[in-house]
Amino acid sequence: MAFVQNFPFMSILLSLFSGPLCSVLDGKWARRVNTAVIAVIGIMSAFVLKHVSAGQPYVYRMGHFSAPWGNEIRVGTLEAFMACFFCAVMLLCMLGGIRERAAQIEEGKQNLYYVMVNLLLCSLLALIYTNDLFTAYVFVEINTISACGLIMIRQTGRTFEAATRYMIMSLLGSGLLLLGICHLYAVTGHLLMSNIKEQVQVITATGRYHISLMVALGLMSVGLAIKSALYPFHAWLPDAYGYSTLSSSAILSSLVSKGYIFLLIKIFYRVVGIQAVRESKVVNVLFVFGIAGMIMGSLSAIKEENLKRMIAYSSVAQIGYIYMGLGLATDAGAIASLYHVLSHAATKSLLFVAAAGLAQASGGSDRYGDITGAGFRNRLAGVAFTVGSLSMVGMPVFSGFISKLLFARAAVGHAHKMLPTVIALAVSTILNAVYFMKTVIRIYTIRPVEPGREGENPGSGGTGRQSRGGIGAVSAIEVAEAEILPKETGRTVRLLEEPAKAAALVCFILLNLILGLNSDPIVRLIQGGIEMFE
Amino acid sequence: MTIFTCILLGFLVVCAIAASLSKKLLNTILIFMSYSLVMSIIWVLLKSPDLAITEAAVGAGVTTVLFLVTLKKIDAIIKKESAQEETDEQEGA
Amino acid sequence: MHWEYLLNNYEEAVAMILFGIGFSNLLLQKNLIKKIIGLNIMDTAVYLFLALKGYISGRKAPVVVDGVTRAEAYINPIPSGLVLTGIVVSVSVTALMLSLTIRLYRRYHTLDLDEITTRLKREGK
Amino acid sequence: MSRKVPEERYRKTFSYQFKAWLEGTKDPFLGRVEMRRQEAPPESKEEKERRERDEEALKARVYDLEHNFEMRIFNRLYRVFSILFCIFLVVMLLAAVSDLPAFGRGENPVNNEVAQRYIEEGLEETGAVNIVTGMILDYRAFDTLGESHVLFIATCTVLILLRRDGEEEQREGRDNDRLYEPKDDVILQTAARVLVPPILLFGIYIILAGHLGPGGGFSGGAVIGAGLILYLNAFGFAKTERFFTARTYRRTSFCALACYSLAKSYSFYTGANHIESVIPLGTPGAILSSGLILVLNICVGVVVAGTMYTFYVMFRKGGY
Repeated sequence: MAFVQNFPFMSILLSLFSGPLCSVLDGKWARRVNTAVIAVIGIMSAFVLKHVSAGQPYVYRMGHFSAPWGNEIRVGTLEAFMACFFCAVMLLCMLGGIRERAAQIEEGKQNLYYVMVNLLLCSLLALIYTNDLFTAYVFVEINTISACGLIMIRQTGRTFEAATRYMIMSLLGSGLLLLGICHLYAVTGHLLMSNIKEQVQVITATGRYHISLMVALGLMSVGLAIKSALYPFHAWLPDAYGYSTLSSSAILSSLVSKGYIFLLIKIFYRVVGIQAVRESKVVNVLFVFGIAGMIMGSLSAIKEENLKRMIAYSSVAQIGYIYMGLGLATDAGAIASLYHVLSHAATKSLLFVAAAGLAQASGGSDRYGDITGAGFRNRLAGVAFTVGSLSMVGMPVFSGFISKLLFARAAVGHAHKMLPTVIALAVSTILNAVYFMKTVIRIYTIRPVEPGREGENPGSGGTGRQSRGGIGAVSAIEVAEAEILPKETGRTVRLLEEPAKAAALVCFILLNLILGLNSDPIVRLIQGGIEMFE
Repeated sequence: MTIFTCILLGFLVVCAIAASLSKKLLNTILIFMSYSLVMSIIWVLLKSPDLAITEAAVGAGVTTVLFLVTLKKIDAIIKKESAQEETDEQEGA
Repeated sequence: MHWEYLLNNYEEAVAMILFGIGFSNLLLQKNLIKKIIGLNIMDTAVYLFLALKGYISGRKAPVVVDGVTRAEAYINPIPSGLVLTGIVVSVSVTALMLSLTIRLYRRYHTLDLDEITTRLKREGK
Repeated sequence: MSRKVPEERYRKTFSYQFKAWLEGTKDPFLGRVEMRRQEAPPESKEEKERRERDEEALKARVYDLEHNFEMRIFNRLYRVFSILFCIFLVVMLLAAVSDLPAFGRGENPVNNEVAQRYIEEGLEETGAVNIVTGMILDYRAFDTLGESHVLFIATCTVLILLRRDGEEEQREGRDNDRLYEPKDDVILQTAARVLVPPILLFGIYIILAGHLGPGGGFSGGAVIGAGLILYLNAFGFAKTERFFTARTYRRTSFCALACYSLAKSYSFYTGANHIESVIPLGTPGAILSSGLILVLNICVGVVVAGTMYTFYVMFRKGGY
């Protein structure tokens, strides 16, 4: 066995170990450890990708016992690529939010933030690589709890409320997922994906336990869909993304839900078999809710007044795209969904970081009225936001265009779902254009002089301070805070004021361009990875 | 033994419904504690002593203690005199 | 579909009903503490289901006695192990939810999530 | 022949106190148990008025379903859909259950070669008499590694939420904790003196005998945690903080988890690369047997005991 083949196992264990390590370090060292760990894992994954794309996918057993007896992880090109990509995005998100983290997280709790990030990375890696359903469940729980920690580390009432709603929805989802796994275990007697698939084929051939199998599939898909905020279950999402600290919003929107989606794709291909999935009704449910999410998410985004919340609602729409692709239940649909996972991860985190930059140039407020002309005050953020918007709308050259093209191509020739898909794509593109272009125009408009506005407070930005009185006390303090806040509604942010954020933005833009201009090899890689799933 | 299992299972369902319908939170938590205890007896009947020990220590023990501390924390703060009815409904204890 | 087969599996049916009760509590109760109780009921119902799948009537607990290692002597050990893992997960989640409840109550003096949301909307203005 | 005892000495004897207590003339514990006044901290008049006004206004907004048409419709729809969804879910699950293999049979699909091998070769391959322990700590150790980190991360989130960092906040936490809380309760202290040592011993026994019989790190750790909580309740924070503080917890849990991760990395690495592990399995049934399982059980026990205790302390006071 080549030494490179140990790297996936090492990256999981390294990130797992760095969690407790960060809890005994202080904030500064925890940050260094965290950056180093993400970078090292990214490099290791790149080596694994190189190794696997030259040869065959392989199975790595965790312990002394092989196939049905012990745990296993499985490494193919798609897994290695996803791991590498997630590490890159996570590193950039962490780089982009250094200033916000320092301001919004209490001094003594800085190191706990890095504990959360490390364990989140570990759970994502484990979800990507695992070949065992129960392991997947355990790491789904780690993912949920650490994401909750990321939301509420900025301690304001809104984030607590958002975190509570998030936890309730996620726990409903994990309950359904676990029950689905139990049903599957009851009829197949295995927990390892490859063994379950063999058993499922035997069972389908005999025709027994058909209902249980379908119920298990339904429970697992609905559970994972709830956890990744598919449309009717998205109530927690805008608050959670809109009010948490910058790195958290970027990581949550670009990575957390993607881990669940990747697991769902693995379940479709490696556990139940895409053939059985196609024959079941479950995919139709996902398809319908995906389309509903695309439309409704965009409509809510148009109504939204707050920039970060608007981007969050746009996430609801994008998750809808991904589930629509999965709902097609064809290889082309899955490829389009996976590509959209990549493009959405790159674009949405770019938008969040850029929005923070714009808010920084507008006195810390990200309300619509205050960001007028912010593109002139913080030029790099303005350009980055424009790039992200164009990519989301689906302009050629950028990554969003390719994913929309892939979705349309996947829909063509599909018996019943072609027309709804194409119509939904068209409508949703127009809606996307409405709210993103509205914002882009707004940030490049020179602010008209409004004498009436001078006296108003520029929104309740700044650090949300915790207060312990009754409600009266709360509102009193917030009023006081608004008075203390400087009246400045805009200042020019120089390019190198925050080198880390500028570097992150430039890298994100490059990532977007790479995905947009150089899509063929990536699509081929995804296709190869999906074929390896079989 | 089958009859005993049936009785216990019935008790579980009754406990679950009672816990969700009871007006006072303290009652809910005590009912939930007995639910956990019955569950640990069922696990003995199902020949899983490991689970029985764990459930008795965790479900009936530590979890209930945590629930009770939480109740104390959310009641220790100022009681509302004006809206006593709602308070009674919400807080119990 | 043969509903009469439900009688063979009435234990599992009870577990599923418990799951339904817990699920609806988690979804419908206004009070956060009761939601958490619902969550616990739901989790234990799943564990009950899993443990029932491992039981084989007339066999002993999976602890080797007198060196007998025939598979026919003991029940299936796998579900027990999985449930053990699951219980740990559910106690951690419960503690997390309870501490969230305490923080919310400390700030908003209520356990009703809808009320908190309305209040937040008003504060935001 | 009875000897006459002076009045004062007689009053101090146990029998006199017991008699007095029985007759209800005197409470022997009165004045020895310290208790805070059971009332909420004072609130100035305007504050109270403002709070009440705010709450009334809010209630009117939230619960005024007459005028809040949108909200009423939404609430109703939400309830109806939720109930329908739950009913649908239960019916579907019951259908699935009626389709499942019958309960308690030996030939069901779950009782396949995997379970057979765990039972038949488990003793030889892992050295653990308790097959379940052998399974979760050796065959399927990756799950269990994840599981102990779930506990760890849950503690971290609880710390984020409830730890009070500043001096002022800590004092507030202490004051808040003393409300309604008796100090030096003699009954509780006496009971704790009798109960705590056997509880702790029992917990240690469960951990150490995890591979020989029912039990293991998790249940034993929970029992020890419960014992510590009882001790804390009886004797107060001053006593426990002498041997258990946040620092102790951080260090012990880090050491235990690191030890766990390292041990498992070693066995994963050797297993995957087909290297023979050098750890002897020992004689099944002896206390020092079954390779790493004993060590792992101790690690898990330490983590779980600390975690349970930390949960409790954080809930009560927010720092130690």
